[in-house]
Amino acid sequence: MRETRYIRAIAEALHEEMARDEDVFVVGEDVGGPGGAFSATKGLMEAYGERRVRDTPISESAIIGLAIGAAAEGLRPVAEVMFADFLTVCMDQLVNQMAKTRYMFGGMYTLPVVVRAPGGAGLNAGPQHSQSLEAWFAHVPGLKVVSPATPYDAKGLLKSSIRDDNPVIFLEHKALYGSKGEIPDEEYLVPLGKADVKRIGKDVTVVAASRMVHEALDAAKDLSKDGIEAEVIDLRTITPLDRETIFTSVEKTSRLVVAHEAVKAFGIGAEISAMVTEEMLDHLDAPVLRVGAPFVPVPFNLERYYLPNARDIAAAVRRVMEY
Amino acid sequence: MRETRYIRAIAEALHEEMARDEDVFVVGEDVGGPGGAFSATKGLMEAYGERRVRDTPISESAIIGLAIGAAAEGLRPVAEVMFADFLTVCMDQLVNQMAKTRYMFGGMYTLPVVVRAPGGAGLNAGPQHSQSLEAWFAHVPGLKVVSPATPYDAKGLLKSSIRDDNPVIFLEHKALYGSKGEIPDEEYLVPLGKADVKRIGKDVTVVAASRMVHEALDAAKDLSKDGIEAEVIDLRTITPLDRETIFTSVEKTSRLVVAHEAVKAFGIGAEISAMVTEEMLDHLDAPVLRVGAPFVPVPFNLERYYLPNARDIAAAVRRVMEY
Amino acid sequence: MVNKEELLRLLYLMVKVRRVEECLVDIFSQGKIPGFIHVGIGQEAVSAGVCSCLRERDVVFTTHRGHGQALAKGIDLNRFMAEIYGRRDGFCKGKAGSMHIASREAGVAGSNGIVGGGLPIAVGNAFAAQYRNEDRVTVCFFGDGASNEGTFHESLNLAALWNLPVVFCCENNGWAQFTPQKVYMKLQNISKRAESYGMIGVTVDGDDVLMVREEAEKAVERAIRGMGPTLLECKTHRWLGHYVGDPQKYRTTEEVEEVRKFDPIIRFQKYLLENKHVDRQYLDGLEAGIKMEIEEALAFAENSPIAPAEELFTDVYA
Amino acid sequence: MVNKEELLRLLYLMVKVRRVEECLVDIFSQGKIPGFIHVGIGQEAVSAGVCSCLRERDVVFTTHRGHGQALAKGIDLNRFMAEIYGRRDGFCKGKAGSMHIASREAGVAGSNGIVGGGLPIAVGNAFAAQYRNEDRVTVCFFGDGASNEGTFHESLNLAALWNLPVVFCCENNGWAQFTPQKVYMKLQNISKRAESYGMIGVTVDGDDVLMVREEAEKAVERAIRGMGPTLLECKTHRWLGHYVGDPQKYRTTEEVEEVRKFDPIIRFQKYLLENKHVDRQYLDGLEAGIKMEIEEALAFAENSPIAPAEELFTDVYA
Ligand SMILES: Cc1ncc(C[n+]2csc(CCOP(=O)(O)OP(=O)(O)O)c2C)c(N)n1
Ligand SMILES: Cc1ncc(C[n+]2csc(CCOP(=O)(O)OP(=O)(O)O)c2C)c(N)n1
Ligand SMILES: [Mg+2]
Ligand SMILES: [Mg+2]
Repeated sequence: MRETRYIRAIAEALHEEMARDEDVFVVGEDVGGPGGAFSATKGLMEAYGERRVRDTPISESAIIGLAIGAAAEGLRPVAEVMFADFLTVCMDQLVNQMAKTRYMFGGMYTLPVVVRAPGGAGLNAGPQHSQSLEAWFAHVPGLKVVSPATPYDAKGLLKSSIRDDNPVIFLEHKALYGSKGEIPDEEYLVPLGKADVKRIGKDVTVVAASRMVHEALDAAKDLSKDGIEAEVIDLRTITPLDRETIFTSVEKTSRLVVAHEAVKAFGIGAEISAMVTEEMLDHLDAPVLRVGAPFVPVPFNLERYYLPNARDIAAAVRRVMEY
Repeated sequence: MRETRYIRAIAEALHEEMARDEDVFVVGEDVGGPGGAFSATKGLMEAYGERRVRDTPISESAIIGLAIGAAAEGLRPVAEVMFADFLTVCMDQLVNQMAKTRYMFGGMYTLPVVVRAPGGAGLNAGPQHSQSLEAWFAHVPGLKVVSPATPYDAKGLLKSSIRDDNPVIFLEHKALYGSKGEIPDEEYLVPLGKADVKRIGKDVTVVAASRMVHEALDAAKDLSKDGIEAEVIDLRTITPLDRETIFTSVEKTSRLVVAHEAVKAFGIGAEISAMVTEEMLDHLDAPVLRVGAPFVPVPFNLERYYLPNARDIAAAVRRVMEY
Repeated sequence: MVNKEELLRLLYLMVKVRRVEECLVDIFSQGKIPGFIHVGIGQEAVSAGVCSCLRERDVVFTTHRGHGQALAKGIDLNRFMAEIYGRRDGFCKGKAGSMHIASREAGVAGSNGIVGGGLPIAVGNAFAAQYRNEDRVTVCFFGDGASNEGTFHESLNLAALWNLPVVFCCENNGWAQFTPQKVYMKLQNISKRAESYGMIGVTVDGDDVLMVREEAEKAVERAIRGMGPTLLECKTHRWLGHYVGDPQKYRTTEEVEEVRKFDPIIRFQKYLLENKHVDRQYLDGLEAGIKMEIEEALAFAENSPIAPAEELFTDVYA
Repeated sequence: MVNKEELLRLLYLMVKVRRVEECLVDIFSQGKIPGFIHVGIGQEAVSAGVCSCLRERDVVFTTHRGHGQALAKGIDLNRFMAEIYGRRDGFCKGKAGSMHIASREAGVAGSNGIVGGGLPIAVGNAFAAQYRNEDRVTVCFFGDGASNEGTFHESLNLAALWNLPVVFCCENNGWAQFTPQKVYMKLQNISKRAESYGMIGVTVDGDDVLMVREEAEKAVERAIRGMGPTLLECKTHRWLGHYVGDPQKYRTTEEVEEVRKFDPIIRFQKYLLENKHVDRQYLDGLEAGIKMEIEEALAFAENSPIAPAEELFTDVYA
C-alpha cells in the first residue's frame, strides 16, 4: 500500500489501461502536454505518443462523437470533458447518441466509451464550473454513472469503467483531486454497480456519493461521540444503483439519510428515498431525510453557505434519530 | 366555452400574447409558413410578419442564445425547439446561460424567455424523438418547468409563461396535440405553480403530469367501479412545485401514487415521493408508488409495451389500497 | 471513366431506390408503417453516384432521408423493409424504424434522427480507420439544413485537422423541412464552407449521376491516400414533402411540378439510350426485376413477426 | 484619423488595463482573490482599439479573459474590483467573480465561463437592437480557441443571415489554454471563416492599437449602417499562462520572453513619443494617476463587505 492523491490515482488507471490495451486512447482538450486542466493525463503523451493521446480543438460535441464512432469500431476511448458543466455542450452526443446507439440499432453496436468529467463546487469556480449533474445521467437508460470518493475507488472504478463494454459517465470531484488515500501496489479493480460500506454502524444509514462521503464520515465521527453509530455507504456507482447494499443496511438500521452535493430537489437522493420507502416503508422508524444543495446556482462568493457539509448531515441524522 | 384542440389552444395563446405585447416574438425552425412541425405557430407569420415571426437555420443553440440576449434587453421571446429531445443540442444555453444569468450577474438581468418543446412518446417516432425530460430541467435552479395536459391549461399556462419574468421550459406533449377540450371564449390565465385537482376523491391521491393525467383519470373511472375514489392531481407546473395541493390531498387520502411518462428511475416521481414521505410519513397508510416508463430508451416498434398507462396506474392504486 | 458494367449498376441503383421509395410512400399512406418517414425521391443520383464507388468495408453514415443512401451502399432489401415495418427481422429488430436503419455487414453505420448528429460520429469512424491503419473510407451524408448546426463545424474542423479518411457529402435539396435554403442561409454553395477548415470543397450537379460519381471517386481517392477529407456538395431536388403526407402548402403546385424536370433517372436513361448502352427492352426488364425484388421484400417484411414484449428490455446494456 | 485626444485615451486605456491586471496577478498570488483568474497582459491593444470606438449604449460581450474588454468599455474600476474580490459592492454582488463581470450602465453585458457560450447571446443582443430599431452596435469578444465551438458557427451564420448590427472580435492570442493554435486548427487566419457566412472578415495586427482601432471603426460603422456583421480577428500575444499560477511548462522560457517584444504599449508609446504627442513626463503622470485609481479601487474592494448568507437565495427568480 502507498499513499496517493485522487488525481494521481486517476492518472495511474489511465496509464495502466493504456499499457494493457492498445485500443484504449485518450482524447480531449489539452490532454497532451500538461495533461489537461487538472493534470489527470500527465505523462501519457510521453508514454504513448500523439497517436493515442489526442489533443482536440475546443469542440466537445466532436470529442464525444469521435469517441462514439471509434468505440463502435471496437476502440476504447477515454474522453475528457474539462468540467462536468461542459457536458451540456455535448449533451446530444451523450444522451441521444451514446446512450441510445446500442438499443436503437438492436444491439448492433457495443460502445465502450468512458467520459471523464470533474464536477462539484468548493474551488470558488462560479456557477458554470461547479455543478453536480449526476442525476441527469442517472435518468438516461443506456448510461452507467460512476462517481468515486477516494483515490482507491477512483483508480479501481476507472479501470473497470474502461474495461466495461458500456458508455460510462465518470464523474470526478475536482475538490477531491488533491485528497490522499491508500492504494495497493499491485493491480486491482473496483467493480461497477457495487456500493461500499465505508463505515459500519447500527443506528442509522447514511448513503452518500462523491465528496459527501467524507462529510458523512466526519459527521459519523461526531455522532459517535453522542453514541450514535452511523453506517456510511458510499454509492460509488450511481447507475446501476446497488439497491441491495442499501436495503441490507436499512434493514439493520431502520433509518436513512441520503447526502449529495447536487441540488437537493430532483437529485439522486430523491430516487434513493423513493426506492427505500417504496420497498420497506414498514421498516422505517423515521422519514428518509435528504441533504443536498439549496435550489440556487453555485455562487462564486458564497460557497461556504451553499455547500452541504458534515454538520448538515449530522443534523439530519439527529432528526431521524429523535423522530 | 368552445371545444378546441390542444395544439390550437397553444396557437391561440401565442396569437393573443403577440397581439397584446409588441415585445413578444416567436423564433424557431419553420415557425413561419406552415407554423412549425406541428403547426403551433400557424397563422402568426400572416398576422405579425417576418419581424416578429423568425424562421431560423437549424441551429438550436443560436435560437436559445438569441432568445436569452433579446430577453435580457427586455423583449419576450417564445422559442420553439421542434422536439424536446433536441433540447440536448442547446443544453448549455438552457442550463448554463439562461437558467443562471440572473443569479450569476446578481439580479442584473431579467429573462422572460419561453422555450416551447413537445416531448413524449406515442407516435412511434423512435428513441430520439420521444423523450420526456422534465426531471432534468426541474433539477436546475433558475428555470420554471411547465407541462400542460389539457387544451384549457395549455392556453392558460402558455399565456402566463409568456408574461412571467423568468425562463420557462414549456413542455408540450405531442400525442396530446390532437386532443380536444373546452376553453372559455373570453381571455383567461392559468397561474404557474398551481396544481389542479382534476378529479376529487377520498381514498387515494394520484399525482400525474402531462399525458398521464388522462391515464390517471381513466384509471380513476375504472377504480370507481370497485368503490375506490381516486383524487387526481394534475401538476401542470413541475417547478415551482405546488407542494400544498399535494400535501392537502394526501392528508385526506393517506395514500399516494405518482405517474409520469418519463423513465421512472430518477424521474420527477422520485422527488414527489421523497418529499411526501419526508414530510408526512406517519400520515401514509401505504408506500408511495410510482408509475413511469421502464429503464430503456423509447423503441420505435414497442411503444405499447413501453408506455405507462391507466392499467398500470390502476394496478398501483390497488396495491396501495390493499397494503 | 466509368465502364459499362458500372453504368448499368448506377442505373440499377437509382431505379431501385426510386421504386422502393415509391413503394414506401404507398404502403405508408395505407397505414402499414408506424411512425413517420422521409423519402428522397428525385435525389437518387447522389446516393447512387457516391455509394457506387465504395467498397463493402467502406462505411456510410446516413440521414433521416437515408433510404437511398443505405440501399445504394448495398443494404439487404428484405431486412431493410422489415426494419421499416418495425419487425423482428429488421436489421435492428424493428427498434429503429425508417429513421435509424443500419447494417454492419453492408457498411451502413446508421442514420440519425438528430440533424447533424451523425457528423461527429462519422469522424470517429474515420478516426478508427486511421488509428488502425485500415484501408477504408467513411462517407457522411447530411443535408443543406444540417450544415448550419454546430456539429457540422466541429466535425469538419476536426476531420481536416487530423486528415481523416472521410468524405462529407452534403445532399443539398434546397430545403430544410418547410423552409427554402435562401431563407435560412446567405451562402448558395455550401461547399464553400470547406475553406474554413482548410479542406477541399466541391459542388456538383447532384442530378447528374456521372458527375456525382466522378467527384465522389476523387474524394474517396484523396481520403484513402491520406490526403484528407472533402466536402462534396451535390445539388439536387426534393420532389415530395419533407415527410410522407406533408401537404407542402409552402410551395406552389407549379414548383412541385417544376422540380420533376430535373429527374436524374430520365436524364441518365436518355444518356444510356443515346449512347446505345441500353435499349427500351433493357429498361423494362430492369424495372420488372426490381418490382419483383420489392414484392419479395414486402412479403418478407409483412411475414416477419412483431418483436415480442421482452425485446423491450434487451440491448440497453452490453 | 484618430485625433490627439483619442490617441491619449487609447494610451490611457491600455496602460490602465495593463496595470490593473498586473495588480490582479499580484493580489491573486497573495491569496486575496478566491477562485481562479485569467489575465490578458500583452493583449491590451485589442480591448482598447475596439472599445474606444464604442459609445456608452453600445454593448460588449466579454470572455473569461475579459478584464481588459470590460475596463476599456468603461466599467467602473471600484465595483469591478469589488466583484473580483467577491464582495457585496461588486457589480454582481460578488456572485460572479472575475469570470462573469457585467455592468449594464457601462454596456458590459457580461463574460462567460463557457467558451463560445456568449456568442449566441450577443447575437440576441444585436437582434434586440434591430428589432427595436435602436442605434447601437454589439461587440462580441472571443478567443481563437472558441472559434472551433459549434456556437461560433451557428452565431455567425445567423447574424450574417439577418444582417445584425454586431462585430465579432476574435482576440487571437495563439493559444487555447495549454495548446497552440497550430495544434488545434489548420487555418491560420480565423477571419477567413467569415466567408462561410457571407460575412466580411478582416485580420489585423492586434498589437498595433491604431490598426485595431481603424478596422474596428469600419466594422462598427458597417454594423450601424445596416451593412451587417464583421468578423474582426486581432492577432496578439498572451504573455502569461492561461490562468494566473499556470507554470506554462508547455512553452520554453525563451518563448515566454520572446512574446514580450510585441508589447503593444511600448510600441504605442514609441509612436506617441516620436510624433511628439506625449513626452516622458506625461507618461509618468499617467502611470501615477492610474496607480492611484487602482489603489482606490483596491481599498474600495477590500472595504466592501462580504455578501451575507441571505444573498445565497436572492436573484434566482425575478
Ligand atoms: C437537432 C435537430 N433539429 C431539428 C430537427 C428536425 N428536422 C428534421 S429533418 C429537418 C430538416 C433537415 O434539412 P436538411 O438537413 O436539408 O435535410 P433534408 O430533410 O432536406 O434531407 C429538421 C429541421 C432534427 N431532427 N434535429
Ligand atoms: C465549453 C468549454 N470548453 C472548455 C472550456 C475550458 N477553457 C476555458 S478557457 C479555454 C481556452 C480558450 O481559448 P481561447 O478561446 O483562445 O481564449 P483565450 O483563453 O486564449 O483568451 C478553455 C479550453 C470552457 N470554459 N468551456
Ligand atoms: Mg435539405
Ligand atoms: Mg486564445
